[in-house]
Amino acid sequence: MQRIGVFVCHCGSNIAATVDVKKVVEVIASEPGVVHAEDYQYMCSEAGQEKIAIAVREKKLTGIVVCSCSPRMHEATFRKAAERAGINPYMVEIANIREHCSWIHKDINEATEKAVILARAAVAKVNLNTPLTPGESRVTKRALVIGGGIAGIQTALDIADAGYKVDIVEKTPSIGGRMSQLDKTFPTLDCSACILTPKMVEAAAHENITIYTYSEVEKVSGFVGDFTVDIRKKARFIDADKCTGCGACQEKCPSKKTPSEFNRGLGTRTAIYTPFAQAIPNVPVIDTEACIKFKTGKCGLCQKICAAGAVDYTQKDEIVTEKYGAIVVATGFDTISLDKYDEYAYNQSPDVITSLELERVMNAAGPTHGHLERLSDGKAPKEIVFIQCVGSRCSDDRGKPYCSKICCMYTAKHAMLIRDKYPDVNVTVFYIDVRTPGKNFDEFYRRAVEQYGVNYVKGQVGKVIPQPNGKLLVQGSDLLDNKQILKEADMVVLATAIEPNKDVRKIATMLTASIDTNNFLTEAHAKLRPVESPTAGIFLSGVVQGPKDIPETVSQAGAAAVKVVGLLAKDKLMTNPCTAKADELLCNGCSSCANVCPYGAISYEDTLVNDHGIRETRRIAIVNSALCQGCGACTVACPSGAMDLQGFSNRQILSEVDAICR
Amino acid sequence: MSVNNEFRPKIVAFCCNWCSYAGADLAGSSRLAYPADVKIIRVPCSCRVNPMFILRAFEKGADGVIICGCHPGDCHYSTGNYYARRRMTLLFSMLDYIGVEKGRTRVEWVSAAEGVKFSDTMNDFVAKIKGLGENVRLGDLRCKN
Amino acid sequence: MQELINRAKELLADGTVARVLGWKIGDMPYNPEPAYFETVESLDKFVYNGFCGANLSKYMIEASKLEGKTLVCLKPCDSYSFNQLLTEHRVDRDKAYIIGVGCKGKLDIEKIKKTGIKGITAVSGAEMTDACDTLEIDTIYGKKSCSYNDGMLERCHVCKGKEHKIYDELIGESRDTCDKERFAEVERIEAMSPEEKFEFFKAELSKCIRCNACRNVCPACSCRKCVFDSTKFDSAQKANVDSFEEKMFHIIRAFHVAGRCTDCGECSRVCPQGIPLHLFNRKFIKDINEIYGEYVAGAEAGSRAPLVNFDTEDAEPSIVNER
Amino acid sequence: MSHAKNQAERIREISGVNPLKCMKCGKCSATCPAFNEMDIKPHQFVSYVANENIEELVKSDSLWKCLSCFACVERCPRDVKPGKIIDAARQLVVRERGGNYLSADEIPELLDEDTPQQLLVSAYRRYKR
Repeated sequence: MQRIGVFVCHCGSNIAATVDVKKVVEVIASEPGVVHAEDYQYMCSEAGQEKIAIAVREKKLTGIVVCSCSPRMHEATFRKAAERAGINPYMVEIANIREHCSWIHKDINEATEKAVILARAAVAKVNLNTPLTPGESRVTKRALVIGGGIAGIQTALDIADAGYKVDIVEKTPSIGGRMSQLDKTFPTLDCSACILTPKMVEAAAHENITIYTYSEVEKVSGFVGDFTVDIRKKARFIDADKCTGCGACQEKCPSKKTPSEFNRGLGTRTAIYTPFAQAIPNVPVIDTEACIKFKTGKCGLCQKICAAGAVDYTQKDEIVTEKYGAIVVATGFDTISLDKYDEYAYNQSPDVITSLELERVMNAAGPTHGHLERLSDGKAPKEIVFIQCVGSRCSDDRGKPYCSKICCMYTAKHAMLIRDKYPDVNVTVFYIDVRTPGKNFDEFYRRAVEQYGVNYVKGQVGKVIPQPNGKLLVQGSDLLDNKQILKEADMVVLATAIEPNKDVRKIATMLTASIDTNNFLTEAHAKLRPVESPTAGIFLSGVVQGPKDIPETVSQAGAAAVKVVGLLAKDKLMTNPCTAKADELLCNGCSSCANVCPYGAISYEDTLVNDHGIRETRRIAIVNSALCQGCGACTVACPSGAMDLQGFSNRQILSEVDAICR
Repeated sequence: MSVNNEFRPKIVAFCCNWCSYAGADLAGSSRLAYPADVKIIRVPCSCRVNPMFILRAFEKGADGVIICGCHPGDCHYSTGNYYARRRMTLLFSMLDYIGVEKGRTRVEWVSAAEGVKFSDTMNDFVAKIKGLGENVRLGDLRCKN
Repeated sequence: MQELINRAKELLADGTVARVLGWKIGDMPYNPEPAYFETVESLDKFVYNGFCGANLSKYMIEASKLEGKTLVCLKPCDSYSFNQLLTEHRVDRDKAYIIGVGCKGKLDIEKIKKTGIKGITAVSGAEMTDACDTLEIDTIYGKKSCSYNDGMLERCHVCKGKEHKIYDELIGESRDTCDKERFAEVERIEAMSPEEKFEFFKAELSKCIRCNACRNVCPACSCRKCVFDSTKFDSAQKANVDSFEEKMFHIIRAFHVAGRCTDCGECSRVCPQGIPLHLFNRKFIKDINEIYGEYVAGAEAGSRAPLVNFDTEDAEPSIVNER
Repeated sequence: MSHAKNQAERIREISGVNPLKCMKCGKCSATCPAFNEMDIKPHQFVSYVANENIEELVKSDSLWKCLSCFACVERCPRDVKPGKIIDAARQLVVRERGGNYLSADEIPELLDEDTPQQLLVSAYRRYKR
């Protein structure tokens, strides 16, 4: 029989206001196995933890139940306290009488009654707890960053600077990501390329960083500290070691009509191409869909022109397998499809563009060489309308329910830049709210209004109607004047909602990282662990976790790097001891458990067993506790009950059931 | 222990640690009330729930059992809830087959962000169980007449 | 039968097999029992006729541990069970020499008795070579006769087919005996009201004496130690110490074999109380087929049972409410 | 329950609209072809219901000016549907007033198969005053 101490927390008034804690102590004291029960204001405080230590010492406790907040909050705290007091940390159970009780019930009798039952269930479970010891696993001192945008680059640089090896895997032919497509950045208006390019160069030159561009993560196995990852290096058809980046091949390539991904489809590129001039690596790739040589077998101009002999049409995809201790997901975002927003005429008129497309239009290296002009006829616009919240803050299935966060600021930036460069152009912004929390952000927005005379109208646009004269009739509302506005514009710019990169769900599945309904990866704790995934060893950097601007992304990238470095700095990791274990006398060796194990943690060995005097060799399931993550799928698949989960054993859970249904 | 003889059902909720238990925590921190009749047992994953636990609960007098897990595709262990889904489907069908009222068992996918869904689900489940009344059949399916 | 005995003798004599697993003459003309034969002479007691319903595949678990090969006689339906055991690594294919024996449907003495025939001393017309149309029965009250099909086990009326799924050689002919809808009984129960269902099963299950015959005979219930005999689930022993297992035994047993049960019908055949236990197993089979697609346990060795498998597009458990 | 509150509740019920979902973006008014004819503008319908100011809403010209084109319903990003609110308000008036101009027998021959039913029902409410 255990000697159990029960500690009931008031959590100030959070628990005590709705649960009669004294009553809980009184009732629980007579439960079987309970030798000590007390309550205290804040059990998680140092004084509270000291109370546990004293009781362990004086009452020779072997098990502890803390009735407090959610175990997701303080289980680790109390386990550490138990360990310090000299008992196994896994002899602690938490009865969640705050989130699951005091906070949701109003009636004190009802809440107290429930708190007692929850405490009883925890006591019943502790009665069956056994001391568990975490195993140890090694840490591969190398990190993988998936995504080579500003988030990935910054994370990689920070990890590399701390002295650890780090690989960046980028899907496109160059690192740089969305930031490389931007013209200027808010709120300082410095040129995006001018601040990004040095970082790209630094990453490429860093001795600790290896960059795999035009590559994708194909397979991930293993666990924190010891991931094995297959990276598919797609064939570039260029020998990167030989290529000098002279660009002659691109000049000569006769296939010139493919829409440029980098310019958001507004310009074209050749079949052999580098996405932009500052691309890193400065090694082109051949788009086999567009290449005449690949399509017809004729041409081969690029190979002929290449003085370095770098063009190799026979190159094949290559799989690189590498081991990592930690993985950072920095897969970034894209703008949503506007196919469902007919009312804005995006698909009807080339003069209705997204803000990201406007970035390319305003950029000197863009399709219009930086001249603000209508894409339909190349004329300079005189009247521009910006529409905010296109697809953001929508509760229907056309858009996204969240605020994309960056649009208010970049629209202020665009409006300001246009008014600065072309003072004769009128700029109107239709907004619902202008959201500018951030250092110097609201000042920036006010400058757009006060200094640059941008016309902000509170109200949404209902319809954009292309006119026969090439103009765009914008029908919007001005809620403050209670008027409907009809405005003829030359150009309409849509602040299109952003969404996580389409591939992220596939990556999350490979990593077993949780992902929310909007395809943002879930953080381990919304407030306290914002850059970690609940899956150990997986970290989040940038918009993959939620919408954010560049300064926020860079800070988060650094934070993720620190977490990675903290992990890589360890030589060994403690593994979760709540793993499955087969009772060799009960195991049939039927393989049901191995069939359902998502980690391949179960193997079978012919084992000599002594079953009550009968010695025979049997096929027995063996769980690799380093691989087992403790889900318990095997325990239910096992017909004989041989497989059990430590810390959540059949008998423990049944005892909880019994205690609750008593 | 009801004051005015109102039927207070006993309801056991198995919640996976990663999504639904967190969803229940969120319901708590958002103060989204649901009846105290619901008692939550934390399991690592919905796939840890053995049909024996459910039958045991009924046999010990539970009036309803609900299993909550991550949404299919979002399982922390990637595939656990898919197995749970099959197991529970077949078990529930069997319970229906032997004459246990439909509605005493339920599976609901609740993510860590769905505090509202957790609370709504529990309110609805408790109401349904109250409608069904006390569970006599499972406690009574004995070998002896 | 003589052909079978001769072949068995041959294989024993030339050392191909170390023993024969078949049936020997019982104390009554209608109850042959499973037996090992280790010598050529002992095979004189070997019998194979319409009363040899027992599924021998489960015996191969223990036989797989013995020195040398075991000749095992498997009827078509038994071969599914053998395959399933093979899938679960419970039997060793290399330790088995399988003679697939022909089957023209197996008899249920209780059904024959129910036709009003009492005091049976001998039954003829049930040999392998017989046409199996009519049974001639000697009783202490004189000669009687009974249609073969009227005396057949329930499971033979819904036979999975006369094809052996695994064998080394085949002896004897088989006959199609399937003349009923396999899931008709399950559907009949499904159509009942909850009250009727409950009363039906309560009446049936209340007959159970927990003799464990169903468990012992079931080829899928092959656990070294049953959960109901271990302390892992706090379910104690055979004696009704804990009401838990008393109530739930059959449901849990059916769940444990769900997706693995080959519907061999042995559980119902051996139940001394005549509880139609196969109705639980068949319900699971029907659900699996309808919800997850047709699956026949043991049709193919190495196939993945539906409960250790999934599809991301599987139906939600609420489908039960909609059916 | 006060009369105003009761009326607001009935509008919520008939329309199936939760006015609290509105984020006051004004897209409904931006999209409305009858905007200039209206005294109470489409985006205001929602706040009239939220504030339980139904008396004024049902007395407004807008009640009968709305064409029931449902452009606002189609484009509302928050699923608030001002068009359904005003339609519900009309129904409220119709119910309280009682009596119809058209008899049921007259309807079939007036029907055009391509006309959406919702439009018909709305039109009946609109033109029957």
